[in-house]
Amino acid sequence: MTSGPASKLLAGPPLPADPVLLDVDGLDVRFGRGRREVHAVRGISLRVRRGECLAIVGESGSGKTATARALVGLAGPGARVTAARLDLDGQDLRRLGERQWRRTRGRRIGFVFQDALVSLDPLRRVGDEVAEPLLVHRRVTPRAAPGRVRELLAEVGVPDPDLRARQHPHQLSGGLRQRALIASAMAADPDLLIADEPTTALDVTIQAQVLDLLHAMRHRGMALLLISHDLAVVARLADRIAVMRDGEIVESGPTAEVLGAARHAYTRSLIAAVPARTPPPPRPPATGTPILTCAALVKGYAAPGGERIDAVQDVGLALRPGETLGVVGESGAGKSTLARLILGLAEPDAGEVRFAGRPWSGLPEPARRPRRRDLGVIHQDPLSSFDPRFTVERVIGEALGAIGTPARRRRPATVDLLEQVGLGAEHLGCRPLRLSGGQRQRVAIARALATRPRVLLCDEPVSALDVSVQARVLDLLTELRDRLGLAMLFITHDLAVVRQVCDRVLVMKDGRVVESGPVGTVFEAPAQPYTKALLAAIPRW
Amino acid sequence: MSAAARLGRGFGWLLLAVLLLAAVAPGLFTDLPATEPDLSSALRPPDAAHWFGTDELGRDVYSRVVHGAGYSLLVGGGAVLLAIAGATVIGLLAAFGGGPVDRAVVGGLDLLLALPGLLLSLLVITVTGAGTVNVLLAVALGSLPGFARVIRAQALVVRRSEYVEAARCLGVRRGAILWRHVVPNTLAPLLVLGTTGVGTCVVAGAALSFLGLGPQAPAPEWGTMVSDGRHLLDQAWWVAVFPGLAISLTVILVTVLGRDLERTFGAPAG
Amino acid sequence: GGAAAPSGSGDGPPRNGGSLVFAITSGTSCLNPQASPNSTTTATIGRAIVDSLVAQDADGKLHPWLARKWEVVDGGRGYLFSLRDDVKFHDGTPFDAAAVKANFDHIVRPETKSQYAASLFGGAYTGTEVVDQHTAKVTFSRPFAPFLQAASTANLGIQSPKALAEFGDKLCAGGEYTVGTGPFRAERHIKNQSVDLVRNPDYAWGPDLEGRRGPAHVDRLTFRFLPEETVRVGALTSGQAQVAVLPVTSVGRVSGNPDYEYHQRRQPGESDSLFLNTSRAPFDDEGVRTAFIRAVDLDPIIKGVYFGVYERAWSPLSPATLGYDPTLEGSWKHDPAESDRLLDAAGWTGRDAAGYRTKDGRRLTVEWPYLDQSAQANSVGEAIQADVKKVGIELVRRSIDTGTYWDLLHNGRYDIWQIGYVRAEPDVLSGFFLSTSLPKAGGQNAARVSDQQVDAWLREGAASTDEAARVKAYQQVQRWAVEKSVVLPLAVTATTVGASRSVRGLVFDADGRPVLTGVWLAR
Amino acid sequence: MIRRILGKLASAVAVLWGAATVSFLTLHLVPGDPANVLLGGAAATSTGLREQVIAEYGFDDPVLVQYLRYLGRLLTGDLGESYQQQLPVATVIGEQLGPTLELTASATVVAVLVATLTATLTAGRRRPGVRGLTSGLELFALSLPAFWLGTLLLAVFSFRLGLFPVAGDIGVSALVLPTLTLALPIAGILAQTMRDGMDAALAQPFAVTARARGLGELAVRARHALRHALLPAITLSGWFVGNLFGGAVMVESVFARPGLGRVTLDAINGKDIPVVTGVVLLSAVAFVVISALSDLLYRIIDPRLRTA
Ligand SMILES: Nc1ncnc2c1ncn2[C@@H]1O[C@H](COP(=O)(O)OP(=O)(O)OP(=O)(O)O)[C@@H](O)[C@H]1O
Ligand SMILES: Nc1ncnc2c1ncn2[C@@H]1O[C@H](COP(=O)(O)OP(=O)(O)OP(=O)(O)O)[C@@H](O)[C@H]1O
Ligand SMILES: [Mg+2]
Ligand SMILES: [Mg+2]
Repeated sequence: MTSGPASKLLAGPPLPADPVLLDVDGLDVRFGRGRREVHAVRGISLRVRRGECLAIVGESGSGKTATARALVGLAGPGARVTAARLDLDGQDLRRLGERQWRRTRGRRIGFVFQDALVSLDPLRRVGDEVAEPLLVHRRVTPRAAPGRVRELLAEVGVPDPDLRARQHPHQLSGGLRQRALIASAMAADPDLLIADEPTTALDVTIQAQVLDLLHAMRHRGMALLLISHDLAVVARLADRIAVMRDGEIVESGPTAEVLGAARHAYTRSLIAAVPARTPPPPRPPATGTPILTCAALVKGYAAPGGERIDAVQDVGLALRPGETLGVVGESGAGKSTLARLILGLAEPDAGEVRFAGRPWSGLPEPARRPRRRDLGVIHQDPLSSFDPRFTVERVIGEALGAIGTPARRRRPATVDLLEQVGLGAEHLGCRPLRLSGGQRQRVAIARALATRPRVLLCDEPVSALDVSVQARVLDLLTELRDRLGLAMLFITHDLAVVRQVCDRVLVMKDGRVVESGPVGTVFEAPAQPYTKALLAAIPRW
Repeated sequence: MSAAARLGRGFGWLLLAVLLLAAVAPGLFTDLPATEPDLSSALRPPDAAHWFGTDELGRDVYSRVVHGAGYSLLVGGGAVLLAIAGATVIGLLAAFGGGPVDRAVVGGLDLLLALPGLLLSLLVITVTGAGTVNVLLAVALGSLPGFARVIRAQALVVRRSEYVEAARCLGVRRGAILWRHVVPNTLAPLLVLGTTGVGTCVVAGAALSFLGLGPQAPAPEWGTMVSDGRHLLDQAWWVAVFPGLAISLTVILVTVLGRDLERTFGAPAG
Repeated sequence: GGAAAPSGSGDGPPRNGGSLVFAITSGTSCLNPQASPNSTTTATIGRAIVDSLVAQDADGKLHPWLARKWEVVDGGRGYLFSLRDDVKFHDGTPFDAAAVKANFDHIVRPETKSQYAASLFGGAYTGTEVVDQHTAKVTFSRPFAPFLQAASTANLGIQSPKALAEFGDKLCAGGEYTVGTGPFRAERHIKNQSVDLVRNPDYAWGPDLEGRRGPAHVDRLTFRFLPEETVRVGALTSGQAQVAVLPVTSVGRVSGNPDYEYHQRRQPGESDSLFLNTSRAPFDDEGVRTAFIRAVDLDPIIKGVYFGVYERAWSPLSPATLGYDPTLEGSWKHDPAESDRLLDAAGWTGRDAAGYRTKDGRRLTVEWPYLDQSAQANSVGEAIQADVKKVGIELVRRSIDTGTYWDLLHNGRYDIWQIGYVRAEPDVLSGFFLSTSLPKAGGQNAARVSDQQVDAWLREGAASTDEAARVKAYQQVQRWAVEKSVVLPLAVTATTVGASRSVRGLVFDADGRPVLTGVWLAR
Repeated sequence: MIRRILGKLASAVAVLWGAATVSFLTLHLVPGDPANVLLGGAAATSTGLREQVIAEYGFDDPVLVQYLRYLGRLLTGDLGESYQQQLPVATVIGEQLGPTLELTASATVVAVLVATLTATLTAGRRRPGVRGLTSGLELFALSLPAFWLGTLLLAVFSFRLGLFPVAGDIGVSALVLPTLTLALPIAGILAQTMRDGMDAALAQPFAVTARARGLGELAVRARHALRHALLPAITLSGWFVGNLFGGAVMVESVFARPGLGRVTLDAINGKDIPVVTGVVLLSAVAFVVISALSDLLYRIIDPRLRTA
């Protein structure tokens, strides 16, 4: 395993001589009591030196956030935290009273929470939020606060800090919000910065910027505890990596060592899940008449201000049997709107969708209904695409019913479908809420296949999933495609995913197609600066 | 939930069951008549024979409170059921009738919401006259617009939900979608809304009775009993206090248990 | 009851000054005595502001007031009043014969929409003649003896003709729009809250009766409307009011308390009674009516519900009225066995599942609609309902609204109607029993009796100027009404007033209503 | 912006027009002859009076004509004349508006204060004692019908202890008990709503973030959570107005206070339809105004709702 050039550039110099700043031993976090007890963190040990960056990685629910919150004494109501040792710079955090904790938080440990988009009080100005630690810890006088806030915002690379400080969080993009949060966490100059999933909510391009920013922070001598479920993300930053699973640290060590020679099987599965490291060999281009064509589609929405947003502008595409077409673009590019137009859930303002050689858009719903069985769809968020009261059996049974399968034949057909996606009859009686994310997505796929469609439209089918689960679902999809000869339209914001499954790709920005072509061509020789930026932002090592 | 809370909850349900039982079969709790005057024993304070004392006509207040449960729960429960039934039809009509129908219904609801519930109820009584059934109708109309709005909003949410879209994409027919997905998912939150609504409606009904618009005498309706008994508060506090407590107890019970239901069944998609 | 000596007199000379708050039941919708219904509130407030031609003392005797003297002329068809010449209205207008004419003409004019005062003319008013500046002659189409008593009421009190003309339709608002010659001048009326009066220092023409001569002693008199009984009593006991109309529930507390003085006066007129509708089944059958009445055990009901404050009534006419027939007292007994016998005899022999009597498959049901009532009136109703149920009569009580009230009353769609009527004049009986006094014609003949003999008695009573003859005529009517079971007299209502010890000189008029001219406040 | 305001105005006018129509319909559904209502017992004392009244009020015209005439009068601001008092409805209502406004305003202030205090002090606290006690009290408060609470307060504080005057609208002390009667049940619900809102806000990442900055608990509540708790409370404004009105009817009746509640009851009991209509219209206006205000307040508190 080789380290990519980016990680060489970014990884800080190891400073073994630095004293230990954070020393944790036997940290245990439990929630609830009795039968409902959740043992979230099980006796883990951590050590962070001054100026060092330690990354904790692990899948969702492995206890990363619980660990981080325990470190600032905010594990939450109902949490019971114990530790054999919990020292910050020689001071025993376990013994702190509420007042001393207050002096520690913000001042000695800065904290950037998961959920950057909602971690700023939406009702207060950004400047006030950033200034809060300054004022609480009396770092500056109230008069001097605005000036300091501006400096801080400028430091984290917020353009036009004066304006931004006066705005409210909702007026800032996700990246700016995350920067403001980091500025706020750093405001009182803490020794340790804990960043819990600082990039999950962000577009790839912005994600790269934030990681760069955190890297720059480290050069000010601040220690960094970085938490993520994405190995590729932390690979660029961390000196050392600790891999968590089910509340325990299964493996830890210097970054290169863990990535290069993972000892634990779980670590290896995480590494394997990182997509696009080895693009599959290109498949022969599909021929034949397109089954789905869109011509010069336009769709606008009335925005609150009274103006119109052109969500989709002049988009054309053609999809042939057996082909997979990727549609990429950052949030708001118009991908979902395009999907809705194709599905006939919205009517285009101009342009036309043709399906199986016949008109599709502009028809009355009853005319489309009998043909819908040929167009399957997998939604971004499988859970909300299931009636919360339906069992798996009813969910799939409804689809079977829609193509006229008689009631008595539905159950065997359902089991059949479940088996195709790697589930079994034991899942029939489950309600979707009780299934894991991967299982839900499989049920969604099974439902889409129930009508034996010729075209499968996938709107962000994996973005809600964990990396490891994501990889399994993608494998399943490509396998099905190859087996059933489906044409797939694959919508995502994740270029790495596209690289793995698509034949051709369409890059969208602000409702327009900016670039399109075979995957290989677009990835190796992007013509547009926007595509280049997207590609550069793909985390890899 | 702690053991104490579980115990309290069990006790609450038990009390409600007792109350319901009293409403349908008051005879199980008392064999004293509720309406038969016995002037020789007027205004007796509470004692072993008359647990809640007697009123100015010598009627046993305990027996009257027990017999009154039926009226209050009939008005409270009946009004809620009626309001929810009406609100469901109206709410679904608005959510599925499309633009003009929706606008008309929403406009109508806005209008009704603009009139305080009591005023609406009073208007109904103005037209229909006093009486148990009319109070029920009045209270139901008073709470209908609120319910209808919730139902319409919920129906809209459900209608726009991804699972309804998913069903459409599968080619499921409109009627089937409405019946299979929309109606059940719209009505689910009503369980909670309904229970807490019973409390409000009991109070509203009692208020109308207090204003002299309730069931006809000598029906032992709690609001009327408080209303009549309050003049005697000096001499015979028990005549008004016990029915007053009965109202409070009922309202507290249904409210608490409604919230309990909310915790148990509310927001299943959460 | 009856007329007692004015309380609190005799301890030193009256002191002038101070203000008095009188907590009274309710503000009626119309405060103009000439237009409002027969109401204690209007009469009490009106009495303080307007004077009448004659004054009736607590014994029912008539005395000069704004009229120095009077003469019955034209065989009872005319009344010649010689008026005082020294009287001025509060607005400065002098009082004269033209004012009398203006008032009486105003009252009977349809636009005035008079709900009570106009009826005091018995429908026989033909006009008022200004004989000279200080002599007025009021004429009637028939001999009309009740007029003099009517002329003593505040409802026929004389208001400033200038105000009548000027304020027109505002008169109902009361307050400064009511301009009289009385001991107090109205200052303002805050609807649902209070009426403020101030002393009329020029008042020198009060009737020569104890506590009514004037001028008034207190500077300011405020009537507070407190319909809520407990609140009204609370106002008295907490010192926010010096005088309060007491609910029967509180009489015991106040009368036994040395800090207060309790006054009680039986109200004259028509006792609180139930009239049985003789014009439709089942009460068209005298036997059923009698059975109904005998089934009611009234003594404990009245005593219990009214806490012994109101007496049980035996006659439709109150004992406080001239012509009351005391022989009716104890004339019948509670006798359910007799009721059963009478009902069997009337053919109501079946019984249905609920235990009520039936005839030809129809249940013996009587309807008693009522307008919103006091808690006590309700209790009486419920007790009667329970009593008659014992003999198998279903009594349905139904609370109704004003619109329905008049509809039912006018069209006779009821079996029982409850009325009480305060007026110190036996001719009230004409309103109740004259065949022409049907509700639709503006009368109170709710029993809907039509009997030539009764009509004759009543006409005689109204026409005769001989008191003994009148008494005899009216007693015959009372006896007839009780014997024929057209009425079930319930209670003799009373004015019940509590006053703080410092209030002196409170007297009551013939109607049992408080007169506040002579009231003063001791230190 | 202008379009928004125009839209609001249009819907306000629609609500008022609807309210007017509802009242007019009520007038025509009411059983009994309006002339009887108007004349009381004097309906037939003198022939001609009835006919005169019918002609005067146009009761004999076709319903549509009456409706249009009624709307026409409304447009000129004429609410008609009270049947009972024969005064302009505007006067009747105007005279009584003051005491009701005074009562509802003070009750609003008290309810909001009490609710804010209890919500701020008890939100997020796990200690069962304090929280159980306050939510128990809240429950009790909201379970008390206004007439019953008022009667009890009167009996205890006025009759027994003599701390407050029993009645009237004179002075501040006379306002205490009615205000409490009206405010407490409202405060009960408001406190619960606010506490739920506050609980929700305190569980939000931004609240945890604020704590992680070293903010004390009270500061987190006051600076961050309180505003969030206000939002659901404002949503209750429509309910609030309705409750204030309904409560005022009861309170004014129990405490024998003058005010619109009494006027309404009298008018409804006496079938004084013009006054009822006036009250209906007034409450519709109040609702429209209050919802406009709460809309505004919403925007002030929540910047996300302001157009960029
Ligand atoms: N307040 C709580 N009460 C009960 N269980 C909790 C609570 N908070 C977390 N948990 C449980 O503790 C476990 C660890 O949660 P944690 O949030 O630390 O996971 P994570 O690794 O941060 O996951 P993610 O990547 O999704 O953020 C999970 O099983 C979670 O369900
Ligand atoms: N129903 C709607 N009403 C108004 N605007 C809409 C609507 N749906 C989408 N938009 C707007 O259209 C634009 C494109 O939205 P769309 O959902 O298609 O983006 P996307 O590429 O799917 O983004 P994401 O990756 O976040 O899902 C956005 O600016 C969005 O705000
Ligand atoms: Mg986490
Ligand atoms: Mg999308």
